[in-house]
Amino acid sequence: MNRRSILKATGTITAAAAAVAAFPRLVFAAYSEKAFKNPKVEDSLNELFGANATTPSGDVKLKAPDIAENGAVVPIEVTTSMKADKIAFMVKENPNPLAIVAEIPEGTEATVKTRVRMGKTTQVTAVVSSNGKLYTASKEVKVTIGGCGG
Amino acid sequence: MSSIRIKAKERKGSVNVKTLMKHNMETGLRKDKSGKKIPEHWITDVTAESGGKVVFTAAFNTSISKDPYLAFAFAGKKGDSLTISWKDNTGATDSAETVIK
Amino acid sequence: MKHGLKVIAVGLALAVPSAFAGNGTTAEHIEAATAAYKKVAKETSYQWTVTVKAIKAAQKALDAGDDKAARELAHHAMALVEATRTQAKLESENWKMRVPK
Amino acid sequence: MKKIISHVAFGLLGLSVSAAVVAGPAEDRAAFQKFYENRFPDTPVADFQNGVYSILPAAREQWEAIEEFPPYELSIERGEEIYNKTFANGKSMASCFGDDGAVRGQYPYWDRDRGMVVTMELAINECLEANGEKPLKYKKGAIADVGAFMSFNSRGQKVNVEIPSDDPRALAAYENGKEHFYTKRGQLNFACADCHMYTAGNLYRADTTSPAFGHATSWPVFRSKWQSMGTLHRRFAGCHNNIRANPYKAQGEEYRNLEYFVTYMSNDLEYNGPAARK
Repeated sequence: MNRRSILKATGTITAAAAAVAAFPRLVFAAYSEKAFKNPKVEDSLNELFGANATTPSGDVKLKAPDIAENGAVVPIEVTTSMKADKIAFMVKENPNPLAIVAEIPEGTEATVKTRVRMGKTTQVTAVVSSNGKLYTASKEVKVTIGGCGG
Repeated sequence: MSSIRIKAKERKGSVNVKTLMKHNMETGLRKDKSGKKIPEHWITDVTAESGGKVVFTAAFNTSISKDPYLAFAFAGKKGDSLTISWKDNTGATDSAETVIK
Repeated sequence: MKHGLKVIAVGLALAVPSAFAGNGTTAEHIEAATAAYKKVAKETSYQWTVTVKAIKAAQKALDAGDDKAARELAHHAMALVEATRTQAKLESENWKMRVPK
Repeated sequence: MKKIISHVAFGLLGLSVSAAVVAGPAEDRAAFQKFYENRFPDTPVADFQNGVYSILPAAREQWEAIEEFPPYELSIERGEEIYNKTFANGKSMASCFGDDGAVRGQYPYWDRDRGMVVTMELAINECLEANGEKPLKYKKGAIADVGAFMSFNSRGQKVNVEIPSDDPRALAAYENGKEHFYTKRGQLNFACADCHMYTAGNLYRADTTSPAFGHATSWPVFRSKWQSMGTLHRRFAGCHNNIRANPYKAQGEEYRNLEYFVTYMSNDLEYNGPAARK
C-alpha cells in the first residue's frame, strides 16, 4: 500500500455538528427502544418486522469467526442475492440480542458489515427481510476469556 | 475534526463504502474507577445520503463495538458526494461528506 | 491456571530463615520481608509482583488487627523473596542453554 | 508452606547443556531465524512481521477484517497533528525527523557518543526536550500517535539494526538484551523464549502465543484488549505483569537493550507498523 494513500482516502470534508440543520432531508432509521431494549429475540423481530416467523436460508451468507479473537470486537458480515428491504443482526445471549438493523433502499446492495460485542459464546444470527418474509443464517461464535492476550 | 472517516470507491457502478465513527459506545454496564456505573452513551442512528437520496440507514444497539465500523454498497458513480451522519442517545450528532472515488 | 501451575511446579524446599520463625512482632516480620524484597531486587533485578501484594496484604491485615493473618502473609512474602533469589541464582547460568545454536 | 512451593515453578527445559560456544550476533540471528522457519514451515519468512496472524489462519481472517478500516488510522491522524504542531520556538518535530518522519528504519541504533541504545520513542522525547517542549509519557497516548504517524510513513523500510563490532559496549548491550530474552522471570517462571520461541503457537489458556521473530516490526499497535494504542515497551511491561514479574521502566536501559536484541533478531523483515492486534 502506498504509505500516503490511507490519509488521502480519509481526507473527508467535515461538516460541523451544528451544521446538521443544513441537511433538512436527513432521515435516520428511527431507532426503536422497544426493539433494541428487549431481551427476547422474538419480541424484537415482532417490533421490527411485524412478524417473528423465520426460515433458515442458504442464500443468507453470514460470515463470522469460529472463535472470536476478542469479544469486544467481533467482525461480522452478511450478504444475500435476495432483494432485501431490511437486514438485522442478533447476538442471542447478549442482554439485548438485537445489535443492528439496517434499511436497504432501492439501489442499495443487500450487504452489511460491522463489528459487534459479545459477552460470551453464543449464536449470531443474520435476519434478512425480503418480500414480507424473514430469512436467516446462524453461526455459533466462541468467546474465550483469559490468557495473555485476552 | 469530524468523528467520521469515510472511504468510498466506485467499481462497475457499485460504490463500496467503509466508515469508522469515533464514539465510545458506552454500554451502561461499565464502571468507572470509583465503582460508579458509566451511563450508556451510544450512537442510535446512522444515515448515508448520495445524489439527494438516502442510500443506507441503520440503527445501533449498545452492543456495536467502540468506534463503530460499518460497510455497505450502493449503485452510484465517481465524483458524486456521499454524506454520512450519526445521532446518539443524548441527541448529539455529527456529519461528514466525501467525494466518491 | 493455579492448578495447572501446580502440575508443572517442581517442589523446591524453601527455607525460611530460622530467626524468622517465631520471635519478634508481626510488624517486624513485615519489615523484614520488605527489606529482603528490596535487597533481592537491588542485587538481582528480579522482582515478583506477588511479593509486593503479599507485603501490602500483610500490612493491611495488621492494620485491621488480624495479627495471625498478617504474620502468615509476612512469612508468605518472605518465602516468595527466597524463591525469587533462587530463581535469580539458577537463571544466572541456565539462560544460556536456551539460546539456539 | 506447601502451597507456596507449589506456586513456584522451577522447570528446567530438557535441553542438554553443550559446551559454551562463543557465537556472535550474526550467528545468533541465523540460528534464531532458522528455529522459526523450522517450527513454522508453512509461514513465508516475510510474513513473520504479522505476528500471531502469520501462524494462525482463523485469527488472520478477523485481523484482515479489522485492517479493512483499522482503528489506528485515527491515531495516525492525531500523530500527524502533533508532529506538525509548531513548538514555542517556532520549529516542529519536522526539524528533527524531516517532513514526513519516515525514519523508523533508523531505530533502534547504538549511540557511540553516549554508549547507549537509542529507540525511536526516546529520540522523539529528546527532540521535544531539545526544543524546550515537555516530553511525552512512554507507553501510550501522544507518543504512540506520533509513533504511528512516523511508522506509517516508514512502512516498507527494512529492519537493519547494527551492532558495531568495534564497540564492545554495543555488544554488551546486545548480550544484555539477549540474556533478558532467554532468562526465566516472575512467579510463573517464564522466559520470553519459553512462550514466544520454544512453545510459540501453543495455547496459553485461551491465547496462542506469537513468534518472537517479527515481534519488533509492527509498533505501535492498537490492541483490542487495551482499546487503545500502545508502544512496544507498554507490551513488554504487560508481558512481565502476566508472568508476575515486576515490569521495568519504559525506555529504561533494560527494555531498550531488550528492544535492541529483539529487533536485531528480526533484521531483513520490514517495518509494517502501526498494526492492529487482539
